[in-house]
Order: sequence, then structure tokens, then C-alpha cells
Amino acid sequence: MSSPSTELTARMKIQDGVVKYGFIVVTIVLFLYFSATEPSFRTSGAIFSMLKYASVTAILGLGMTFVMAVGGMDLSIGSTAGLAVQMAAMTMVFYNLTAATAVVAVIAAGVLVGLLNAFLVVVCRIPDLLATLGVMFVIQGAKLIPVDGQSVSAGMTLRDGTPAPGKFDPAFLQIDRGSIGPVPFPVILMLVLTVASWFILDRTRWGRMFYAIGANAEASRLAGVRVDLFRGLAYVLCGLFAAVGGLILVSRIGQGDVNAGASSLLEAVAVALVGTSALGIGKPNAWGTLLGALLVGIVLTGLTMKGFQYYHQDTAKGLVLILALIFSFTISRNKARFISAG
Amino acid sequence: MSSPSTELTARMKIQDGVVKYGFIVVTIVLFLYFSATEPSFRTSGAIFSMLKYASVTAILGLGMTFVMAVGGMDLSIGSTAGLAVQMAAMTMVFYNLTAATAVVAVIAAGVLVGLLNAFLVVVCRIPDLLATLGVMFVIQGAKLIPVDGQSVSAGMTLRDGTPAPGKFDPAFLQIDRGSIGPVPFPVILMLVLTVASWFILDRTRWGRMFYAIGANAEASRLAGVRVDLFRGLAYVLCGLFAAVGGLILVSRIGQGDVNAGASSLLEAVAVALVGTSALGIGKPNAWGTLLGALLVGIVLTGLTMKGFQYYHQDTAKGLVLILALIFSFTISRNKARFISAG
Amino acid sequence: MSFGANQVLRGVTMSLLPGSVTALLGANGAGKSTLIKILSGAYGGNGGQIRVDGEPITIVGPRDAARRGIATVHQRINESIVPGLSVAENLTFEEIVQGDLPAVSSVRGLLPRAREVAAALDLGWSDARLRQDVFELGIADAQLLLLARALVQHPKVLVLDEPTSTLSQVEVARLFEVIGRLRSEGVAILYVSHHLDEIRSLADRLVVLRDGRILEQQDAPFDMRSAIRSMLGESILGDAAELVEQRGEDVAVELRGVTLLPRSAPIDLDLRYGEVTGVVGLIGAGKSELARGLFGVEQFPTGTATLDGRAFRPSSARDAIRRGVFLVPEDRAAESMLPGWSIARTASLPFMRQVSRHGVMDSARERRMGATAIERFGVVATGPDQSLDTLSGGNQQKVVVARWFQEKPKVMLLDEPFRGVDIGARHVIATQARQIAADGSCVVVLSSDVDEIREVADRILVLVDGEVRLDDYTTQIDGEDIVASMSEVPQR
Amino acid sequence: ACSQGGTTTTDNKNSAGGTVQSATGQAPAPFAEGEVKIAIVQQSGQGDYFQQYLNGTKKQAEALKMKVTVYDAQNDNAQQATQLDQAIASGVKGIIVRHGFPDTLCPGVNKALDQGIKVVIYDVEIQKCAPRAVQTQQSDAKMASLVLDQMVKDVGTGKPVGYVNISGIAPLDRRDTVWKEYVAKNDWTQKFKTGKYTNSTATDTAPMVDNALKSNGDVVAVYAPYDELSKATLSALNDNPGMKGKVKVYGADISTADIELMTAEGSPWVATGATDPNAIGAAVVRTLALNLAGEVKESAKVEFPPILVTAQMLRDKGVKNMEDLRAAQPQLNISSVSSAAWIPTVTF
Ligand SMILES: Nc1ncnc2c1ncn2[C@@H]1O[C@H](COP(=O)(O)OP(=O)(O)OP(=O)(O)O)[C@@H](O)[C@H]1O
Ligand SMILES: Nc1ncnc2c1ncn2[C@@H]1O[C@H](COP(=O)(O)OP(=O)(O)OP(=O)(O)O)[C@@H](O)[C@H]1O
Ligand SMILES: [Mg+2]
Ligand SMILES: [Mg+2]
Repeated sequence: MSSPSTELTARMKIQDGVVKYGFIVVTIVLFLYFSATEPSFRTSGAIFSMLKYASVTAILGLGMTFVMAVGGMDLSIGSTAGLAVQMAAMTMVFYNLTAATAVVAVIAAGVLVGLLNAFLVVVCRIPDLLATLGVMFVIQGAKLIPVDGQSVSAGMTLRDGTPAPGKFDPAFLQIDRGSIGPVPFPVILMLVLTVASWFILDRTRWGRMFYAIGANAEASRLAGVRVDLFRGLAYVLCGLFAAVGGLILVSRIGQGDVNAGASSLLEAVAVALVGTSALGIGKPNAWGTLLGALLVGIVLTGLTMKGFQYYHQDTAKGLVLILALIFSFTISRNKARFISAG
Repeated sequence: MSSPSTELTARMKIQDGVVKYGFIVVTIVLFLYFSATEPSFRTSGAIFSMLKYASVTAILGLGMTFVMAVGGMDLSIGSTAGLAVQMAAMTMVFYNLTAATAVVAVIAAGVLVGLLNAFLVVVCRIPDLLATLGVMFVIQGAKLIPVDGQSVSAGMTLRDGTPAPGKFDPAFLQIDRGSIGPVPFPVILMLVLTVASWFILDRTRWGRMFYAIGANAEASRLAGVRVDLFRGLAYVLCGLFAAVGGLILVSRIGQGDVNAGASSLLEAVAVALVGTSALGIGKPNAWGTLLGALLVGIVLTGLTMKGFQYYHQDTAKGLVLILALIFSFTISRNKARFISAG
Repeated sequence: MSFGANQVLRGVTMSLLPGSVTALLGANGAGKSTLIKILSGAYGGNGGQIRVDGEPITIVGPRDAARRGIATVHQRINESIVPGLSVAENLTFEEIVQGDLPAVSSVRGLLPRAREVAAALDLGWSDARLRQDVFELGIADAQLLLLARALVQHPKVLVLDEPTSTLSQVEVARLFEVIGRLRSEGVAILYVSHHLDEIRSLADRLVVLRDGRILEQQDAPFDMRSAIRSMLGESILGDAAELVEQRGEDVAVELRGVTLLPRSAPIDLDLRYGEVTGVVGLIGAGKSELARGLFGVEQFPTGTATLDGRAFRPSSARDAIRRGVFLVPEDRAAESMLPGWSIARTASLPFMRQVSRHGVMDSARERRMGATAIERFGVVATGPDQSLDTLSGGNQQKVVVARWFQEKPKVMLLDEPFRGVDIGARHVIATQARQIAADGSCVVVLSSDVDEIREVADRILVLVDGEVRLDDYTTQIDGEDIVASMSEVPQR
Repeated sequence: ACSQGGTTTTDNKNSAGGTVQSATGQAPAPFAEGEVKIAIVQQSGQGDYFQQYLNGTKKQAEALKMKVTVYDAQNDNAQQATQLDQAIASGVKGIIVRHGFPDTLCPGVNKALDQGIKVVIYDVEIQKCAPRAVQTQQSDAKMASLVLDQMVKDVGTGKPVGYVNISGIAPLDRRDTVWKEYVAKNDWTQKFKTGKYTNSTATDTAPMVDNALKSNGDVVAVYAPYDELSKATLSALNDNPGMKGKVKVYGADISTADIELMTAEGSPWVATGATDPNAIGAAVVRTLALNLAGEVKESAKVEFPPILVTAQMLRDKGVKNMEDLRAAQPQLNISSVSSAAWIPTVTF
């Protein structure tokens, strides 16, 4: 600390740069490495399908980003996506309704779950981890009751012994399978939602309020921020994003898979957390979350193409995560205020 | 506020009582209800096996309690238990060593994971959620590499084509299957560890330092607490408890199940969180955690015996959790400072 | 010692003598707290040397400092209180940590020692109080707790960083008594305060720090003018500006039958435009209740309020702000600061509409807004992007006060606005408050410091136990009357 | 007493209704004495297959006037061990143990047998450590070879092929053994092996298969011997439009959802080996009933034969769901396995 201050500042600038661009560099390096060593990796088809798989994770991660911005956590995000999957399937298969109705039903379901979380956290003042954990269990179980624990698929037999009247609307399947030019819809959706989230969080008054609440709720309240409203809104947005993620999942599977969404919770948390530190911003943010989802996507795609088993992939995912973190936190002076469990 | 203050205080006392004993009452009421309606529930065999089941959850929850006391969170706890399962199996089956060696190896593995977490969190200053998430992935993947993703069982074929030389030491299996009088070892272990954890956290100066770090790390540092040491210690203890939980699991399963411990993370988090609010103490504590584990055990056992499907159980688990929480947080004036994700 | 590019201390050499009180003076941001943190081991690694009893030592951490007999009460209470532990555990916390108390003990077992510690300042807390979560204590009681804790340690060196900024006269007097006793027992004391009268009555020596350098050292009796000059520079203080009384005519806020504290009698009160009303009272007199009630973050148990003759019952801070009622809350860290936020962002938070169009923030305008606040209140900072956390206590206070002056209020409530600010800044804040009153606002300043109030207010209200004891224009009453009425025991 | 009268009853409560063929003989002890309590201790009840299995179990038990308590370990093996203990403690006469690890279950199974409780095992390799238990299993080797024979017929020998499977799960390992034989015998080149067992196997495996296909564009067939894996493979092929029509998928298991996928326009899933989980669930209960009545002895072994289902057949016969399939292929009901005159047999 005794070195002359100009040199010091220069060194800090470099460190900041390392942190700010470190994750991007890691991501690009990995991308280039896989492109160079696996010819099939660099085909546009492979890249788009990698992006497609990343899209669900990214979208759920964005939802989590809002909740984390207000200093919360939503453990029910994965089960909400699962609920969306089933809602869509039931709307079309059980009730023989159109794709549009299914989309509306799913979005409504996501928003309702968000409202439930908001109610418990904001009105009942239950700590977020606990409230959303409870909601997670309830959704996970309750969604299976009307279907007796079975996946919903066209032609299945209903409780009264008759076959289900509907099937998946082909228009609905286009959500995942359609594309504009070579770019699949889910990828477009991911990008649009990232830009929208970034814009809201970073550029608008409302985004500022989300972050203010996360930083000090009491101080925000005394500065005139409607804390309860915005905290609630964050959960509703998270439910909404989870529903959108679920829509993509169900139109990909083409059935109401009872297990869909189960692994989404940890992934959403992971990418939102990675996003927090990825760009040296030190708080949950949209581009960081996107980057996190892409990094995970690249690692998984690359390693699968190189013929590694899933457990090598888990190991690699963890190692990349840890290395990238050591990189940003140990090298940087930045403290991550938003992301400790305490 | 306009009522005379004596009345007010009386009301608060009652509210405190409701919160303090509310969870206990719910637990006892459920227990009595199931005992009354399901004859098989009240057999001592059923009760002990329920307690046996709760023991692993409780022990992992206690480990989490230490980490949460210092304001952290250990997402690697379940995978550490899983690692313990596999270490024990490999020690005995692959290397044909004794039960004692296996126990030592497992404990060492747990402590090592704890040290790794401590290193990342304390030395590298990576936020706990991120660091332990990374470690979780690494362990989950890496532990499967030496066994090619397969569960370790006696007589299995090794990579070189020869059969594995060892088998589970019968002494080892006694960890889960043995008992003192009618009380199974795991139950005794659970009680001993609960009392020990309670004693350390509530009665000793080290426990006070754990809590102090969780509540205000800077204040603790300024008062001379070796913050890094104790935070690290909490992770090591958590790793240790996870390993003990894993020991019980593997001796119960009798082989190196690759999926063991997978569901433990959420359960450990849930019971430690429930414990935080259960007794109106408002901070992570040993008895609360035990109570949480028992409540979960009772609900699951009771509902199973009443013939409910797994998804009804999830629903019920979630509803009981939410109701109990509304009960404590909405009725009580207690703020839960320790348990928000922010 | 430097933080990044900001070199805070530049070759400070000073000594503390046994049995004497050394006062450390300096404007906000001069480096006083930093110096103290080095002394107490909170910051390691600096170019200098510390000697105790002539023997050079290195202090590697707070434990080390404590072992060397250096006890410190830091400026920010939040840096020292441990919520979640009981009052008793907090009182004995350092002893628990150092291992001076039995390693194994219940809270009950700690009570005797906790009582002893509390007795150091005659706190007289009941056992029930001692068992309470320390979180339930008010900010003043928390400060007293920390002082008591430092005082009983029989330190060789006692360091107090603005210990009185949250205390009222009674507690200050008690504290001085104890400091006097320790001095006579041969303790070396370093005392930081912005209250010159405290320094005059307490200190034996005085050291002035400015921009990280020692500019002046004096032995008692002090030449305060010279000290202030070296502290603030020539330009800032001419003669202490004589107060030009402003008397308002129109009533802004009318309170009828309002009870401030659960047990107090209802009061009626009119607050007028065009003047500064000073509300003074001991800790717990109900000042904050008055301010928070008007601001809508707490409801008065009984009574009604009107603003401009219309019913005024805001249900939230937002409501109040929209009707032109602003509040600078008393607890800076808990109620105003957002960890990690820059000056500009903190400043714009209540008035983001000013710097946004259709909800979209204009960051250039926002930074300009921050820069204006910095300039207007003379905040010592590197610019509007500097994080508020890294400002000195007084400069943080200036920012959180300044941000409410960015729009013209109907009613401006300032709860303890002078907490921890130097005299220069005090004048700036007072002048700004008087300025907006002259421009027609109704300004209410709440403080437990009579001198501060007399410096800023046109009209003074004395609150005792939630009731108005005295209400008159400043020019009509002298300080002694105020102090006398403040400590009057209410008849019941 | 057993069910009386010759009426056929249809229960409406569950998805696969189940038709009861009433018994013609007199029930022996212990069925003559009223309700018999049994328990099923299952490793997992999650997913279509297990739900249907459980449905069959319950229907058959109901027909036999048995009261079933279902212990569901939700994929937690330690939990399954505990629940086996609980089942024993609860005083049942018979226990069905479905899936799980032999080493985990043997102590409990032996303890139950020692206490005179009858135990029927489904799909656990338990002969070595608990030889007295009655063994049942679906013939996985048969199921694999039926499908792989079809594959040989369709694609021929000496071709590049893909493989999606997970090791460490007993039935999948048995299918794996057969797969290895066929690869060697037919001179196939296995270009990739991938797959991951998770809470959502289909969704999580799909990207892995997708990537594997992208780097191995020349495969002509993929064997994915578990319907979740078959689904994942289909989903991955959807993302490789270029391979459409060039790759055939061979799977295992069948459900209404699977039928829909197989019969979809241009579906690459051409054949699967099938049993009806409802029917198997019922057959296992019948086996336990016979065991309780002393008509099946300790250590007996019962296998349930699968059939080959091709997409062609499904389309030709207009099969839309499991009901249609059962109508078209009545042998799926395996109603002759473990049956007796006094047992009212449930068919679906
Ligand atoms: N953690 C930090 N990081 C960066 N700069 C800091 C930090 N702490 C203090 N500073 C800077 O150091 C300078 C001195 O601060 P210090 O707190 O010592 O002032 P002070 O004399 O105690 O002022 P006050 O009277 O307002 O308490 C200020 O310019 C402040 O901005
Ligand atoms: N949660 C609490 N539990 C017990 N006492 C409390 C609590 N909160 C505040 N008090 C006490 O109530 C009294 C009123 O506090 P308040 O802050 O309103 O007083 P004030 O007149 O504004 O004084 P000051 O602002 O100087 O602290 C104080 O004695 C305070 O210590
Ligand atoms: Mg200071
Ligand atoms: Mg106050």
C-alpha cells in the first residue's frame, strides 16, 4: 500500500479489467478450443442447438436475477417451470384447447405462483428461502394430483376411462422448433428477455429500485421506494420467467413430462450467481446471467462432443466455476455484497 | 399501541409462547394423530425406524446449522455425504480394508471437503453460495470417475476385468443396524451430536463467536475474534457432520450407491431453516434443527402409512411447512435476521 | 496509509501521555478514524511505527491491540454491536473472545459480569434488559454499551472516536466523570469529537489533523480559534454568523391530540412555514417518534394531523414525500446508506424522476445531480462515483442530508442531522436549512444537543417524555432555561 | 371370501381401469379369513411406468381383498431400507419389494422371512443373499433381443450405430449385456455412448445425445433401451433436421406417451420391446398371493415375457393408446402367469 499512487491505480485498472473480462475470456477461449478440436462443434447447427439448450437455463436465471436483485431467492423456480410444462399439456390434451390458450394458461400459472411467493414473503413476512421452499414442495406435489402422477400425453386415458380428447397443437410445438432464418425461437426469446431485463434493471428507475431494496430495504423505504410492491413484483417476474422457460421445455418434449424442470433450480441459481461476479459488476445482472448460461452450455456441449461421460462434465463444470471464481474474487478487490447467504 | 402496556406485554408473552411452542405442538399433535389413526405407526419398531430415518437428515442439518450460524451456506453438504458413501464402499470393496479404516477414510474425506470449502470461502474470499456450489459439482462428478459412474458393490468387476477383492465389513454394517437396547445406533448418534452441537453453540465462547461472526463479522473482527479461523471451522464441522451422515447412509444401503445424498441438500437446508424459526430463537440452533428433522420424519412416515402417494406427501410437507411458518412469522414480532438469502 | 489512490495519512507522528486526555480534531475526512483504526489493529500494513512504553511494537490485529492494553470505541456503532446475541453477551463480548471469562457458560452465568460492566457507566439495566437481544436497544443505548465495555477493561490506552455524537447531556456528563477517573488512574486517552466545548472541558492536549497531516498541537488552555483555523482553513469560518431570526406566519402542519410515546399525554402543535423549528430533548423524549409519525413510517397512537389545512395521514414515506414532507432519518447506516452505492446513486434515489425520462435513467444528469450535492455541502470526495461506504462518517452524513435538498420541500424534517459532522459542515447544513426556510419551507430540526439547536433554530420546542415543555423563539430564551426544562421531571 | 358372482366390474378411479375376471375356485387360507394386509416397498414411484405398475398392483390387490400400504423411497436407497423395516414392523403378511440394491434390501428381506412374512422381489438380484425370497422380473434379455433382432433386420450388419444408456441400473445393465453381444456379433461400430440418469432424464439427456449426433453424423441407428432415453433421442434428432429419415431409433418400454411418439408422422422410433407395467404389477401381486397360499414355494422364480412392438404395427392397427395396444396384443396382459382358479385376474 506504500507504492506510489499512479502505479497503484494502473495496477487496479488492470485487475478490474481481468475481472470484468476474465469470464468473457474464459468463455471465448473454451469456445475456440472446442471449435478447433471438434469440427462438429463449430457448425452453425451445433452452435444454435447449444444456444437453444442454454436458453431455458438463461431465462430461468434471468427470473432469478430479479429476485436476487431485491435480495431474495426463489427456490420454487424449477417446480414452477415444471408446473408450466404440465399446465400446457393439460390445457391442450385434457381440454382440447388451442396453443394460444395454453400459453395464456401457463403464463397465468407462473404469475400466480409468483403472487403466492410474494404473498408469503411480503405480506406474511416469511423469510424467502423458507417460503419458496414450502411453495416448491407444494407445487411439486400438487401438480401431480390431477394427473395421478403421470405424464400427460395425447391419447392417454382419463380417469373416467375415456381417451383424452386433445393433442399438442402443432403451432405450440413451434415455440421450440420454429426459427427465424437460422435462429431458433428460444434463442431469440432468450436474447430479447436478456435485453429487456438488462434494460429494466440497469436503465430504468424501477430497476434502480429493485437494486435499492436488495442493498438496504429500510433505507429504500425511507427514500420513498414502495418496497413491498417491488419485492412482490420481483417474485411475480420470476414466476413469469419460469413459466416462459417451462413453455420452451414442454414444446421441446411435446408431452407433459412430470419430471421436467427438476434440475432447473440449481442451474438457475448457478448462472445467476455466476452472473453476479462474471462482469465485475458485483450484483445480479442480466448480461452476466446470460454469460453464465452460455459458459455452462459451451462446457457441456464441448465435453459431450469430446465423448466425456456426464460425471466428467459435472467435474469440469465445477472446476471451471471454481477457477473462474478464484480468478475474480481473489484477484479483484471487489466484494460481492449481494450473494452471501447470511 | 393504545392499549395499556401490561395487557400489551401479556399479549406479547402469549405470542412468544405460541411461536416458541407452536412447532413443538404441531409436531406432537401430528404424532398423536398418526398414532391414533394408524396402529402400525405407534409400534416401537415403526417409531425407531422413523427416528433412524430422521437421524441422517438431523445430522446433516446440524452441520448446516454451524455454517448458517456463521452466516454461510454449504451447498456441497449432500454431495459430501454422497462422497462419504462412496469412499466407504471403495475402501472396503476395492481395497479390502477394515471397517475402522473405512470410517477413518470417510471422516478424512469429509474434513478435506470442509477444508476445501473453507479455503475457497475464507482464503479466496469467494461468496459461500458460489464456492460451495462449485465444490458440489466437482465432488458429484469427480467421485464417479474412479468407478466409471457405477455403484460400488461387493463382487463387481473392476476396470482390469478382475472381480473386486473385498466386501462390506459386517462390523461396518452395524453402524446403521446395531443398537443399544432397543435404540438404534444412528438415533443415539443423532442425540449425542445434537446435545454436543447445542452445547458448543449455546454454552461455550466458541459458539458465541460462531454466532457473532454470522451476525456481524466486522464487529467480531474488531473485538478480536479470529473470524477466518472460525468461519473455516464451521465448514470443516459441516464436512465432518456430512461424512458422519454419509457413514450411516452407506452402512444402511450396504453398497456404494452413486445417488446417495442427492436429496440431502434440500432436506438439510430445510430442517436447519425450520430450526431457525421453530423455537422462537431466531437463529440457527441445534434443538430446532432436530425438531425440524423429526417433524419431517413424522409427516413422511405418517402419510406413507396412511397410503398417500409421494406427490401427496410433497404437497403435505410443503403445506405443513408454510402453515407452520405463517404461524411463526405472521403471528410473531420476531424478525428473522439470520435467514434471508440477501 | 492509503485507500487506492486516496492517500489518507501522510507521516503522522504523535504521542499519548499517561494520565492525560489528548483530543484529536479534524474536519470530516481528515483521517481521524483511519488513524484510530491503525492504532487499534483494525487496519494492518502501514509505513509507520507504534511504541508503547517506549518499546516499538507491531500490531497485527485487534486482538494484539487489546493485549497491548489499547481499548477502542469505534465511530460506527454497527461495526461493534453483534445483533442476535443478548445485551449481556455484548457487554462481555471482548472478554469472552479474549478468553477472560469461563469458556463454558450460559447467558445467566454471564449476568454478574455484565452487571459489573454496565455499572461502569451506571447504566442500571435490569436482568430482563440484559437478556434481551441487543438488536432491541436504541442507537444511544448501544453506544453506551460499547463505552461501558471499553471502560471496564482497565486499558493503558483508551481511544474514543466520537463517542458522544449519539448521546445527550446526561449521558455525556456521566461519561466524562468516568473518563476523569481513568485519567487520574494514569490511562492515556485519545478523544475524537467535533464538539469544541467537550474538548475544552475535557482535554489536556489537542492535536489537529488536516488532510492526513498534523498541523497543530496545543496544551491546555487552548486557543480554539487557531485550532479551528488550522482544522478548516482560513476561508470557511469568519465570525460565527449571527443568527438572523426568521418568523413564519402560515401554519404548515397542525397536530391535534397527538400522543408521541405510549404513556405520554396528547399534545397540540403547530409547525410554521418560513422558520426553522428546533426540537430538543433527551434520548427517548419522543423526537424521532414525532418525525417518523409526520413522515408516515410510524402512526401516532392517537390524534390527527393536517397539512395546509387538509387532513394529513400518510401511510408510507412515499406518501409523505409526494405531499412534500421529507425526512433525514437519524440512523445513517441503517436508514440511509445502501452498501456499495455511489454518491450519485444514493443522492438521486428519492428523486429519480428528476433524472429520468419515461422511467429511463439519464446517468449524465444523475452524476451532475450528485456533483451539485457534493459542491453544495462541501463533501470531501473524489467525485460523484465514489462509493459512499468509503467516505468518512461526517461526509457520509453530508451526502445523506444533501440529497433531500434537491427538491423544495413543504416540510423538511432533520433528525439529528449534525451527527458526526465537523463545525464547518455543521454550518453548511444549518445554513442550507435556514436557506430553504427563508425560501418558504417549514423546517424542523430534531436534536439532543442544545447548542446545535440554538445555532440553527428560530423557534425551540423542548420535549420531555413525549410532551412539550417549552415552546418559544430562540431569541427569547437562554440555554440554561432549555437545559433546565429538558431534565425537568414530568408530573404524573 | 373371494369375489362372488360372475359380473365384470370396471373401476373408474384410475387411468388404466382394469377388468376383473372373477374367480371360479374357493380361496385358500389366508384369503378365506378376510382382508390380508400386504406392503409394497418400492425404490421409486415417480414417472409413468411406476405409476402404472402401482395401478396394476392396487387393482389386483383390491380384487383379492388385500390391503396394500405403499412405501415409496423416491429413489433414496437408504430410505428404502428404512421403509422395509417399517413395513415389517407394521405387521403385514406379505411384502413386495420392487427395485433397489440387493445389499440394501437383503438384511430386511431375510428378517421378514424369518418372521414368517412372505416376500416377493421384483427386479432385484437378490438370489445370493436372500435366496428364500420369491424372485420375479421382466425378461430384459428377451426384451433387448426382440428389439435388436428387428434392428439387424432393418439396418443390417457392419454399420455405425449409436447407444444411449446408463450403467448401474439393474434392468438397463441386463439390456447392456445383450447389446454388447449384438454389437460384436453384427460387426456394428458403436460411435458413441451417452446418457445421464437424473430427476429429469429425458430433458437432461437430450442435449448430450444431440451433441453426440452432431459429432457422429453417420450413424444409421440408435439403441436407447429405456423410454426416457428414447424420448431424449427423439428430441435430439428433432434438432438435427439433416439426419431425419436417416437414423432409426430402437427403444424399450411402452406407454400412451410413447405410442404417440412412435406413431407421429415420420417418427424415427421404429421398434420397442414392451411389457405392460399394469399387467406386471398385477402379476407380481398374484405371485405373492400364491406364495401366501403356499402354492408358490420359497425361492421360486417367475419371469414376465415382453413382446415386440413396431411403429408399423401400431399404425396398421390404429393404436392410439395403451387400451388399444392391449386390445391389439392381448398377450401383454400375461394373465396366465401366476394365476389360479381362486384368483380373480385383473386385465387392462
Ligand atoms: N474503506 C475505505 N476505502 C476508501 N477510502 C476510505 C475508506 N475509509 C476511509 N476512507 C477515506 O479516508 C479518508 C479519511 O477518513 P476517516 O474516516 O479517517 O475521516 P475522519 O477524520 O474520521 O472523518 P469524520 O470526522 O467524518 O469521521 C476519507 O477521505 C475517506 O473517504
Ligand atoms: N425496541 C426497543 N426496545 C426497548 N426500548 C426501545 C426500543 N426502541 C426504542 N427504545 C427506547 O425508547 C425511547 C424512545 O426512543 P426514540 O429514538 O424515539 O427517542 P428520541 O427522543 O428520538 O431520542 P434519540 O433520537 O435521541 O434517540 C428510547 O429510550 C429508546 O432507547
Ligand atoms: Mg471518523
Ligand atoms: Mg431519535
